[in-house]
Amino acid sequence: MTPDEVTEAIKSQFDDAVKASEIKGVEARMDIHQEKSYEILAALKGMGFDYLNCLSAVDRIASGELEVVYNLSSLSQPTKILVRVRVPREDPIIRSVVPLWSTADWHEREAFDMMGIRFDGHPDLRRILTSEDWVGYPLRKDYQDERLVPYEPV
Amino acid sequence: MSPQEMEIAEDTQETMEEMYVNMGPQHPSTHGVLRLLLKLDGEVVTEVIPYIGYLHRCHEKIGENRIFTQIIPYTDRLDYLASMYNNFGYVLTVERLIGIVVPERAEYMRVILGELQRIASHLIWLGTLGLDLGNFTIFMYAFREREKILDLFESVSGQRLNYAFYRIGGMPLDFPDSFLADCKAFLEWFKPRLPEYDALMSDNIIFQKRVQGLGKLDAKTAIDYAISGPMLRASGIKWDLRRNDPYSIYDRFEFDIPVGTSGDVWDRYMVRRIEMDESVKIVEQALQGLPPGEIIGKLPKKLKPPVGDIYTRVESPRGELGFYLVSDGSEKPYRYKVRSPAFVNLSVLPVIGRGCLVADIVAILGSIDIVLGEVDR
Amino acid sequence: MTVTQAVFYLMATFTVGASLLVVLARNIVHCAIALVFAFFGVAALFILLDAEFLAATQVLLYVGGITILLLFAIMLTSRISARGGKIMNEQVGISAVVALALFGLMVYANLKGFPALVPPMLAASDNTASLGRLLLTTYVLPFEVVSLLLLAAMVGAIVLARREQGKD
Amino acid sequence: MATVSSETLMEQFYNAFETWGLPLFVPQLIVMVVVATAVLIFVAVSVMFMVWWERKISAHIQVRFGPMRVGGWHGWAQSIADGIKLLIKEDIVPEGADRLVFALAPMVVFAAGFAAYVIIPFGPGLIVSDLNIGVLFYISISSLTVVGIIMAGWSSNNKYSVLGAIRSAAQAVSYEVPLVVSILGVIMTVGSLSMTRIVEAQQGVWFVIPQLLGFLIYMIAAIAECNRLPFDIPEAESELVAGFHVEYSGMRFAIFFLAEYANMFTVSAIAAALFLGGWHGPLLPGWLWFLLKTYFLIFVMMWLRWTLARLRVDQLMNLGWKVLLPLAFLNMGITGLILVLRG
Repeated sequence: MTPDEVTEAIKSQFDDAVKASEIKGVEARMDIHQEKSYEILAALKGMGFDYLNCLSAVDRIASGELEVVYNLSSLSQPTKILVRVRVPREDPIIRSVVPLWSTADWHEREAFDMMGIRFDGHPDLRRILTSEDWVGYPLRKDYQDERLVPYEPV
Repeated sequence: MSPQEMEIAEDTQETMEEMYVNMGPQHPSTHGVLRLLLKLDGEVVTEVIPYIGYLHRCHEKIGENRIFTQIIPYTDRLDYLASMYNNFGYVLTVERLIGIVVPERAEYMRVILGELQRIASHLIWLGTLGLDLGNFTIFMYAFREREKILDLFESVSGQRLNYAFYRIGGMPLDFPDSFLADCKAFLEWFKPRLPEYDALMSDNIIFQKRVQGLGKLDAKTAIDYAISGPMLRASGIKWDLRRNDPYSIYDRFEFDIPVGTSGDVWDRYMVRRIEMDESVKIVEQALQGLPPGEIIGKLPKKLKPPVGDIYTRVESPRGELGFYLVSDGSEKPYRYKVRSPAFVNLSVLPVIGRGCLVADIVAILGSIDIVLGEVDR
Repeated sequence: MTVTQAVFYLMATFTVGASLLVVLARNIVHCAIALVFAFFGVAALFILLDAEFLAATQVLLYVGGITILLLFAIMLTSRISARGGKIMNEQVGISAVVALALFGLMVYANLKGFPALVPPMLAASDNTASLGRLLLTTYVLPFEVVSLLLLAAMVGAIVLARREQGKD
Repeated sequence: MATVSSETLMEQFYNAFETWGLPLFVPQLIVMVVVATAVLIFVAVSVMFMVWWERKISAHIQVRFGPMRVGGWHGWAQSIADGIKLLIKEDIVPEGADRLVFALAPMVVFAAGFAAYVIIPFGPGLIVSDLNIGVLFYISISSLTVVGIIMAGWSSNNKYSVLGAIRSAAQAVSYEVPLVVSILGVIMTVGSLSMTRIVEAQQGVWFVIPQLLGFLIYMIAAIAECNRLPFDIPEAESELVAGFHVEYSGMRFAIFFLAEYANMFTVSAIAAALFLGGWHGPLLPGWLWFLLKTYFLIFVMMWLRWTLARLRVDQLMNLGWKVLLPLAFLNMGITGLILVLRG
C-alpha cells in the first residue's frame, strides 16, 4: 500500500477522527483524535503495519497537551506511518496499544515514567527507568527538581 | 537465613522449591547493571522480571538542552561498544531533517568505520558470550582482534572508545595516510582468525549442546515485540535496514544477509558470526571504491532545522537504532528520543527466558547482546 | 598408656560428644554436621580395631552418602533449617526408658551373648579379603536378600516421587 | 614420607627414646608430626607451583604472557606474592552467617584434601602409609570435601552459595559412583586395594592399556569431582558468581583455593598410580617419573579448562548417570569376564 492509499483508507473509515494528514516521501503522517486512536491504530495494524518501531511522547506545553507519536512500518512494504495523538496535560489518559503490539509494553512504561502519560489497559504500568519512588515526570518541559542547583555563570 | 529474610520468606510464601534470586545489578553475566529478578523452581526459572534504569542518565533531557552538534559526543555513550554507529545514526537524522548533502568520500568513510565498528562490537559479544558459557579463551582472542580495530580508530580519530567522530554534513578529518594500508593489512590478518573462532566455539560439541534449541523466538513473536537486528534475522526474517531501507551508500555494496531458522541462541550466534564475514566484505569493497574529494558538505553558520519532526533508523550492530527528533526551529531539538535496539530486544527476555535453567538465562541474555548504556539511556 | 589407647579415649570422647550434639543441638543443620563428625569418630574407632575396610566404608557410605543426602534434603526445605526446633516433647519419659533398656540389652549381649567378639580380632594382614569371602559364601543369602530389599526400596521411592510429579 | 624407606634409621630413633625412658608414643607422635609437616609443605609448594603454572598455561593458550614480573624469571614468585596478599587480607564474615560452621567449613575441605596425600605412592617405599585399603581410603576421604562445601554454602547466608552447594552435592554424589566403578577394573586385576601393590603390578604393562575405558571414565569423573571446567557448575562464576565460596575472603578463601588445587594433584596422582604405572619408567628415578606423570595429567586438566565451555546442570547429570555409569559397569563386567576366563 502506498502512503496515499493508507491515508485515504483511514480517512474514509474514520473521517472525523483524522485531524490532519501529510505525505512525506514513503511516510504517511496523521494527526488523530484521542478517542479513536486505538481503533485507527488497530486498523493500521490490519493493513499490515505490524511493526511498531517507536513510541515517543512529546510535551507540547504551549498548547497544554502531551503528544504520543507512533512510528509504524512493515517488514513487507516500504510504506511507513507516523501517527500523532494529543492528550490534555492535566489528565493524560490514552488507550494502551499493548494488545496490538507487545513491544509497546516497555515504550509505554517509559512514556509514563518520563512524561506521566497513563495508558489505559496497560498490563503493568510501572516506572521503568527512574526508581519506583521518583516524584514527577522528568521529561516534561516544566519539570523542576529541588535537588537541582541552578546554573550560575562563573 | 537472617530474621528479616525469614519474614520475607513468610510473606511471599517462599520455600526453597520456589525462591526469588536477584541476578544483578552487580553480577558478572548481566553485562553491566541490569537486574533480573528470577523466580526459581529448583534450578528452573519460572519467571524473569528485568529491572532496568540503573544507568539512566537523562540522555534525552540533556539532548533537549544542547545544540544539535553538541549532542554527538553524548550519543557515543549510548551504545559504548559501537560509538561510531551511534554517531552515524544521529548525524544521519539531523542531515535528513535539515536536508544536507554529504560528500561521497565522507559517505565511504562512514561506511568503512561503521562496519569496522560492527566487527568490533560483534567481537565483544562473541567474547562475552564465551565468558558466560565458561569459555574464557575466546574472550581473549576476541579482544586481541578488537584491539587492532581500536588501533585503527585511534589512528583516525585519536580515541579508542568514544570517538565523537562523525559530523553533521560529513567527517571532520580525513583518513591518515597510512590508514588504507593498515586497514587492508588488518583485514588480511583478520580473515584467517574467523575459522579460529569456529574451532573454539562453533565446532565445540559442548557449546553446541548448550545453545541449540535454547531461548527460541519465533518470527511472529519477534515482530510483535519489534525485535530487530541479528535477533530478528535469527528468527528467520531476512530484514536488514542496510538492504531493506538503505541509507548512506549501503545500496552500492554486495553482501549477504545471514538468516537463522528457529531463532534459538545458536541461530543468533551463527547470524552474528557470519555478519562479521559480511562486514569484512563491505569494508573491502568500500576501501576499493573510496573516492578522493571533500569530506564535509556545505553547512549553514548556525544549524537551525525547519519546524518538523523526523524518525530515522539505521542498522546498528544490535538492531534498529532510531532517532526521533522534533524541531521547533531553534538551535536545540525540542524533543530528542532514542529508540535503542537493546531496550526493545531486552523486553522479550521474559518471554524467551521462561522455563529454562539458570545457566540458560545467562546464555540467552548473552545472545540478546545488550549494552546497558543504550537500554537505560 | 600407648598411643592407641590415647587415641581411643580421644576418639571415643569425640564420638560421644558429637552424638550428644546430634541429639541436643537446636539447629537441624548443626545436628546433621555433628552427625558427620560422629560417624567419623566411629570410623576412627574401627581403624583402632584394625577394621580398616569397615572404617573406609563407614566414611564412604555414612559421611559421603547418607549425611550428604540428609543435608541436601534439609537445605531444600529451608524452613526447617532456619527454625530452631524443639528437642524435647511429651514422650521424653517413654523414650528414656526405651533407650536405657536398649543400652542394657546391648551391654548384656556384648558381655554374654557373643563371647566370640570379646577377644580382639587377630591383626589379619588383609581382612578385606576374608570379609569379601564370607559375604559371598557363608552369608551370600542374607547379602542377596538385603540387596533385593534395597532395590525394592529404591524402585518404590522412584515410583512415589514420579507420581507426585505427575499430579502437578 | 620416609617411614618405610629407612627402617633401620627409624628403629634407631625409637630405640634412642626407649633408652631415655620415654613412653613409646612420644617418638611415634614426633614422627607423625614430622611426616604431616613434610606433606603439608609439599602440598603448599606444589599448589603454589600449580597456580603459577595454570596462569602461565592459560596465558599461553590465550596468546598472552601471564605473570612476568614478580620474582624475575617469568614471574615465578607471583603465587607467593598472591599467597601473602591473601594471608594479610581482612577476614570478613557476612552478617547473618552461621559463624561456627562458616569457620569450620574451610578446615573440613582442607583436611579432606590433605588426608588423601597419605596414600599417594611417590616412589618405591616413598609413601606416608601403605594402607591395604589405600584406594578405598582415598575414595571415602574425598567424599568429605562435599560436606565442607555444603557447610560453606549453607553457612554463608547467601542464596547463590546455597545454590552452589546444592549443585555441588548433586554433582559429587553423581560422579562418585562412576569414579569408584571405573577403578574397580584395576582393583580386580591386581586383587588388592593397596596403592603399592597396584603400582608394583604394573611392572610390565601399564593399566592404561587394558583399562583404557576405565582410565577415560576416571579422568572425566575426577575432573567433575574437582569442580573444574567443563564441570565447574558448583562455582560457575557467570551464573552463581562463585558458588559456595562467594562470601569467603582472605585466608579462608585461600584455604578453599589450596584445597581445590590439592584435590587436583590428588586425583592426578591417583590416576598416575592406578593407570600410568606410578613410579615405573626408564632412566629417571621413580619419584621423578611419578611427578612427571602426575603433572602431565594436571596439564591435561588445565588444557581442557581453558579450551572448553561449561556444561549445563542437566547435561552434567545425564552424562554422569546415563553415559559414564553404564560404561563403567561395562568396563567392570568385561574385566571380570576376562579374569574368569583366564582363570
